Amino acid sequence: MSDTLSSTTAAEAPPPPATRRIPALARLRDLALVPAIVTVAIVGYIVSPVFLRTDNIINVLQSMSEIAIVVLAETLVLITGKMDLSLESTFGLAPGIAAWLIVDPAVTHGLGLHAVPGALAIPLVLLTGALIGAFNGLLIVRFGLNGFIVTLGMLIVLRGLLTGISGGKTFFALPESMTYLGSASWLAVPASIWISLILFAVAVVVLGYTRAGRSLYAIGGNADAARAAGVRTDRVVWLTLVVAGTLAALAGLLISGRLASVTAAQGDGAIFQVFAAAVIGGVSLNGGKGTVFGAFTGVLLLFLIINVLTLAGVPAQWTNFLNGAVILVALVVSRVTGGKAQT
Amino acid sequence: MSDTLSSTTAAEAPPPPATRRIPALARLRDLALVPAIVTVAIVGYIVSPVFLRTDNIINVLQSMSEIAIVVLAETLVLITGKMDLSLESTFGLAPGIAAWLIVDPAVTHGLGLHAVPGALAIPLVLLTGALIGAFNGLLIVRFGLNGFIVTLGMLIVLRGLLTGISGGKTFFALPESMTYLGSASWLAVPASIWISLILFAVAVVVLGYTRAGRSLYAIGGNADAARAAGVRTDRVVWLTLVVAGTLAALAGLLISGRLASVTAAQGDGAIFQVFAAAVIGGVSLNGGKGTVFGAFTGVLLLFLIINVLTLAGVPAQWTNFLNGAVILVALVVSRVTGGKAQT
Amino acid sequence: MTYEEMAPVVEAVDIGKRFGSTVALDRAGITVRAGETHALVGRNGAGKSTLVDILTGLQAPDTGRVSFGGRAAPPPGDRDAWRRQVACVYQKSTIIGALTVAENLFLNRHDRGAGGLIRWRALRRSARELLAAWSVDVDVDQPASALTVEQRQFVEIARALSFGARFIILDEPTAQLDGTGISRLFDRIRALRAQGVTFLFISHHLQEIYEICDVVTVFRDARHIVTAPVAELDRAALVAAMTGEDVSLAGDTYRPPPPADAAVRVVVRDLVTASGAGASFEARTGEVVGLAGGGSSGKFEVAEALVGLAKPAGGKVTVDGRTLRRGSVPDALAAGVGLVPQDRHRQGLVPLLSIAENVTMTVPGRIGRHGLISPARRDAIAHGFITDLAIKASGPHVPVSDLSGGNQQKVVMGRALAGDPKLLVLVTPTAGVDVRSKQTLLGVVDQVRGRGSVVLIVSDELDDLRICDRVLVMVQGRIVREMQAGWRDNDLVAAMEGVDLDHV
Amino acid sequence: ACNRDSPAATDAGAAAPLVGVDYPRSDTDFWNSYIKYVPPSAQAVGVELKTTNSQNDVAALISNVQTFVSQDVKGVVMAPQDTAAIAPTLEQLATKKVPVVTIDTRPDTGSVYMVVRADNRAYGTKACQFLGAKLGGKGKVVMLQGDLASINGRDRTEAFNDCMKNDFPGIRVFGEVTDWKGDVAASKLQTRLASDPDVKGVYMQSSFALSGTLQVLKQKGLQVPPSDPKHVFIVSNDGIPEELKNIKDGLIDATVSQPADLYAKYGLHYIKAAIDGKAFQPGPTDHDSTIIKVREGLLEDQLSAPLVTADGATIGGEKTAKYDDTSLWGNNS
Ligand SMILES: Nc1ncnc2c1ncn2[C@@H]1O[C@H](COP(=O)(O)OP(=O)(O)OP(=O)(O)O)[C@@H](O)[C@H]1O
Ligand SMILES: Nc1ncnc2c1ncn2[C@@H]1O[C@H](COP(=O)(O)OP(=O)(O)OP(=O)(O)O)[C@@H](O)[C@H]1O
Ligand SMILES: [Mg+2]
Ligand SMILES: [Mg+2]
Repeated sequence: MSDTLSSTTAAEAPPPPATRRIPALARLRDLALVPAIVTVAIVGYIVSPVFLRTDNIINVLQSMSEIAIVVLAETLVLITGKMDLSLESTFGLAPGIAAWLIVDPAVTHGLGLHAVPGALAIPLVLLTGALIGAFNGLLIVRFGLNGFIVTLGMLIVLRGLLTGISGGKTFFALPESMTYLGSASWLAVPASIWISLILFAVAVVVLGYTRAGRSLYAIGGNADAARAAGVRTDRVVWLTLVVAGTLAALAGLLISGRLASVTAAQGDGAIFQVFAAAVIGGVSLNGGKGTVFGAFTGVLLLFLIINVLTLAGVPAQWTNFLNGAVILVALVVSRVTGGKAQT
Repeated sequence: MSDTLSSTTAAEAPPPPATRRIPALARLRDLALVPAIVTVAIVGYIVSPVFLRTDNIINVLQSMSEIAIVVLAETLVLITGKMDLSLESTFGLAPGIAAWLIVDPAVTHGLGLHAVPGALAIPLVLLTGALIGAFNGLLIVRFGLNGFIVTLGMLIVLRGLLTGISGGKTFFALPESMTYLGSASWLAVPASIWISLILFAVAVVVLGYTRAGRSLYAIGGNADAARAAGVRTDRVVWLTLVVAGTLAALAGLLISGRLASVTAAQGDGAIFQVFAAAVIGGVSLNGGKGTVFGAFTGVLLLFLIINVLTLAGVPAQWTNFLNGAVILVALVVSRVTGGKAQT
Repeated sequence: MTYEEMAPVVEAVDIGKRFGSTVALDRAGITVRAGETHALVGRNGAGKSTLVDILTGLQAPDTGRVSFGGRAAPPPGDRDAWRRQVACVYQKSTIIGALTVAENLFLNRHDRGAGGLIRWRALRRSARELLAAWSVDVDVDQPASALTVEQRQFVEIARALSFGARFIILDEPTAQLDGTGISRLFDRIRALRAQGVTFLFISHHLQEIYEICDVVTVFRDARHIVTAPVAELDRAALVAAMTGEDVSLAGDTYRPPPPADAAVRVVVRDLVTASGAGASFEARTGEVVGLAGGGSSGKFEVAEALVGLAKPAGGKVTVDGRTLRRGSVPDALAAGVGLVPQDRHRQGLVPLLSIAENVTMTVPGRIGRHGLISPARRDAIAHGFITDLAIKASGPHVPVSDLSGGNQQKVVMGRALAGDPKLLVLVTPTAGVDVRSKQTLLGVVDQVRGRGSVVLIVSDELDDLRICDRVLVMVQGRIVREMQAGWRDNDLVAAMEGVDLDHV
Repeated sequence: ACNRDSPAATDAGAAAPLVGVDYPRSDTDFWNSYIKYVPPSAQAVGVELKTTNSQNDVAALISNVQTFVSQDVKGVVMAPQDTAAIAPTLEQLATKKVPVVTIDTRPDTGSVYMVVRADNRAYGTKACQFLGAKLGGKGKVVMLQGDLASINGRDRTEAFNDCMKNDFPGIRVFGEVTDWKGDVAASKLQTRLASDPDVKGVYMQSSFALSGTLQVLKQKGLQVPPSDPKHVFIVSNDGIPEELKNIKDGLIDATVSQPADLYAKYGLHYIKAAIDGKAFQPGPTDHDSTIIKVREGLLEDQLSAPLVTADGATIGGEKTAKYDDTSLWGNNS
């Protein structure tokens, strides 16, 4: 058969000019939700001219800012091909632990330990989030447990822990250090909006333009291949879980600051919305696909819809139905604009 | 060195006698939760001797029977590699629709339409479930939308629909046809226990020993290969979703019968428990892996744990925490007994 | 400098590795010296790929040690250190479909600029240059999932060879390449060898070993059997070392063509694929027809359209007078068509299911009645195939994912045969199959033809095509020539490339 | 403005002030009754209505209030289920000079124009007095609690436990958390009846557990008239029509009627008064209730929430209402 090898003389067909079609499409995919967002904005304006007023827009951005950060965290985890359901509990527990350790039972009818100075609040919140992420990582990466079910268990345990330490009550009289970020305004815009936008911007750069960021995609796309290419997959996944936990804790801190309290139910049920936003924004649950910017448009779309429904004064019993219906329609729209079957 | 070559005359090592080791192992995997169940039973007996009394066992079996049927439905869907979150809403909506059409507003202070005779209740419930499944199938199979997010949207829409038609109120005064199955006893054992056990038995046979059942595994394991082998994958997935919807509707009928009412929140949040049971029971979220029997042990374990915690009179604020902690421990135990990393 | 004096680039000693009850390597070893091109051969499941995984640090051996240039191998976690020692093209694809071709080429070694940020423009340019050097003509910005099997293989090869590594392992790099591709690869290997790069080369094509390798190591049943310069080991001796028996390799398999008055069983009339390729031909009882052609000749598309895997744009296929429904695999199966698809990992196997389930997947009717399955009958059928096709497995219950590459291929073959097909379509049936098993598989083709069925072999592998009664040669979507058995290799190769030697 | 949910908007004219009402949730019988009563009450007092629904989520409530502010409402009526987290919002509304009336709950900090609520602690105490009296001060009772994170539920739990400890120390209480879910309540009750078959009383903190409880008793053969020693005394809470019907049929023994209609009526009454610049003082009102001053800047109108029984007897020194009393909202819906 060696003759096969020697007789290959025919020239290859010349390569077609390297077209730019695909990346353009890929970028378009990021923008898949823009038509839907514009539609909602127009409908919103028709429903009520208030919709496009600056204070309403700021209201929408502020009310989505904390969840948006959780969506960002979940997006990172999803890109590596894992899931973290426990983020919704971290969102409540991390500020809850800090409040528990800090607040003075004399002021709050017996809640809290007053064991730690208020100045440590922020590091405490972030550390709690990071530790939860690290523990998830331990069970998932080291023990090889299934991520969905580990984090589902953790969701219940952490929520139960918050109920346990608070006795189901609400922590209030939080120190200034815990409320500042969630309630301050910088340049007439709430700090939480700035923080969420900055975090998204940083994530866009990290995921698009650093090796570490790209390795998340590689792991999510094909973990074996990533390992073969020299990515320390275990370490990266673990680190991603820690970062996600920390981000969720920060988001929890912001909302606690905004509400000047930590309820035992903080974040309860939020994970549904988080997944909906990420997936509508084009992030794949199978890993390796999706962008931070897309996820952002996903949250934005959901919150705009909620805002329009609120402005429209939809009858109370039908809000949920409409909310869900609009999500489905948004999905179908993004399917049509995106063009590809979703995975 | 050529002697090496000539001396290699020994025929191929005869293939080792076809051992039954692997299937035995596979069966063992099915039994992975049995040690955990036995442990819980022993702990339960120590906590309260009531635990092993017949009426308590029947109590546990009855309270798990409806959710178990939903777990069965979800297991079928998971094996094909899809997900159906909307089952929890079907669980509430299907009997809700029937109640809405049937009950007499004169008796219930304005709720209901009284448009359909009570005798049609059961077909109506099942038909509603089947239609919901078919609609999910339409969006997932025909339109190629992502199953997780479609059914998440449907979860919200269907729950909203139930709130809408009921105005958030509870349907009482259900016809006998709706309450019979959920409240009757056959041979001194509640009918719902019989029904769930029979459904599981049927599913064991169908999934293990029929062409249709095995095709679910083939699709979940590798849809392309299944298609190339002549399996009508789209049709099978669609049918599975319809069957799952119907089963969830039946489960909803049973619980409505047991509680003699349909609340607007029926099934709310149950999907977490359903997933936990299925995955603890060894069903893979990636499709193609897991058995119906395993899923059954998963539900059983969860409900035994809840029962023990109730009997132990755990302080209210710590129940959830313990519940989650025990799930995590069960996971780790089943990982150790199962031996393989979970996926 | 004699052979023994050259420093070993890599030395693996006493390596043992088990997977559950399977012994993949049993005190096996290998020594590769600087500058040589070292062949590693052995039958399917002999443990070659497992050794590759161990030599590249993807798996840790249970026993034994690996050293590079006399120093102990890096710890398992230190991937960068491993990658400095050795580059590799694995047997299993390591392409990430969701990422662009460019990024796949430079995965985890992206070109970085200020602030450690990736310079995509520069990266894309390097990617284009790299692929241009291999004459692979693809848009580097498209996702790698859009590539053909062969293009994907080239991306892997180009990547491994672009590290600047001094030691490169190639695990069956040629299994997915056509003739021109192989020669391009070999030219490159020769050039690198001239620069002193060392290769470990695995292939089931023995002539390739003789063509470019200096030294050959043979593994059999997880053990090291022999290492010798290729010149000292002729083909028969090599095969004997691999199989452990003295077999005479297939002699002349030429048999007379079926009588001209044999009944026509398969008619393909004006079949046009979605991509525009077309074919028309007929085949008679007991006839083996080859469908040959180069990389983009359209032969695979025609095969897929024929069996219903892809919906044809036009034309019709008739088997024993029954016209197949377009684009319907179930209908094709019902009409008695069996298929070995090109991409066996994607379309051939359900890895989590057992051999028995995979083999019987297309024939539910044969293993039970009324939709009920009889496990005993299923296992019996699977047992038959395990024996007939010499599948190396401990029984019908072994999940296909635990089999070696070649054995998985045999399972796919078993699946195609399970329905006693009237028309058997085999796409590159022997890719990745060892010499001995190749004979077994082609022997099976003989049996099938003996029963009067038609066999269509879609391949550019001359060994596969040699057993055909005639070969239809496709070029650019058209059948351009028909060659009766007895063709000369050069003629067929020339025909596949659209060159007619007789008329030049 | 475009509002489809306000019948008041059509005929109240442009002069009517705009009021925002946030509904706390729409998936319980009680709150849905409230939702139903709001528009007619708005029409009655002459305000134009904007409504939102915060689905039991305080973050949504805050966002909804922002929306009200954007729409220039003159007053806000809300029922914050989380009494601590609402403080920053109240502050914000105060700086914008928008008066607030809260329904059902009292904010932990901050000031509002008026709190309209029934005393949830009183619910628990009334239920305890009823069961204590009927059981003769000894035996076992099961309390089907809601969700620990619910303030109203916790008030009922604590009051019930305190009252039992102080007044009926011979009664043992099993508290079961049910997350406000009927099936959870039913199976916990069933478990408790298996371990302690001599349970003689059930206090369910909301009507969510009503029919499940009845089914469990029916299955256990415990659905017998009060005269039978096997009878299990049941006290429910809310006062929905089904409960009144069940009292009539002898299936349950008592319920606390939460005044859904009065919540709506006086919520809007007080917000209109606030917009009109009126001021109230502590003391008895014209509608059979008392306004108390809880702390500086916080007045509370404690509407009466009668215990409803089959016979209207006096329990623990307090009069109860008979199930067919036409003043009960459950008999008028
Ligand atoms: N992950 C695994 N789990 C279980 N068994 C395995 C695994 N990987 C390999 N094996 C087994 O180890 C043996 C050696 O496999 P290996 O892939 O090394 O063979 P090979 O020589 O590369 O064969 P081929 O030529 O077919 O590629 C085979 O019997 C195979 O079934
Ligand atoms: N993973 C990726 N693969 C390919 N392109 C990417 C990736 N991530 C980001 N990019 C694209 O790279 C671009 C930034 O790099 P660069 O400045 O080279 O872009 P460009 O000017 O569009 O490139 P060119 O014009 O050379 O094609 C962005 O437009 C971004 O969309
Ligand atoms: Mg191999
Ligand atoms: Mg191979």
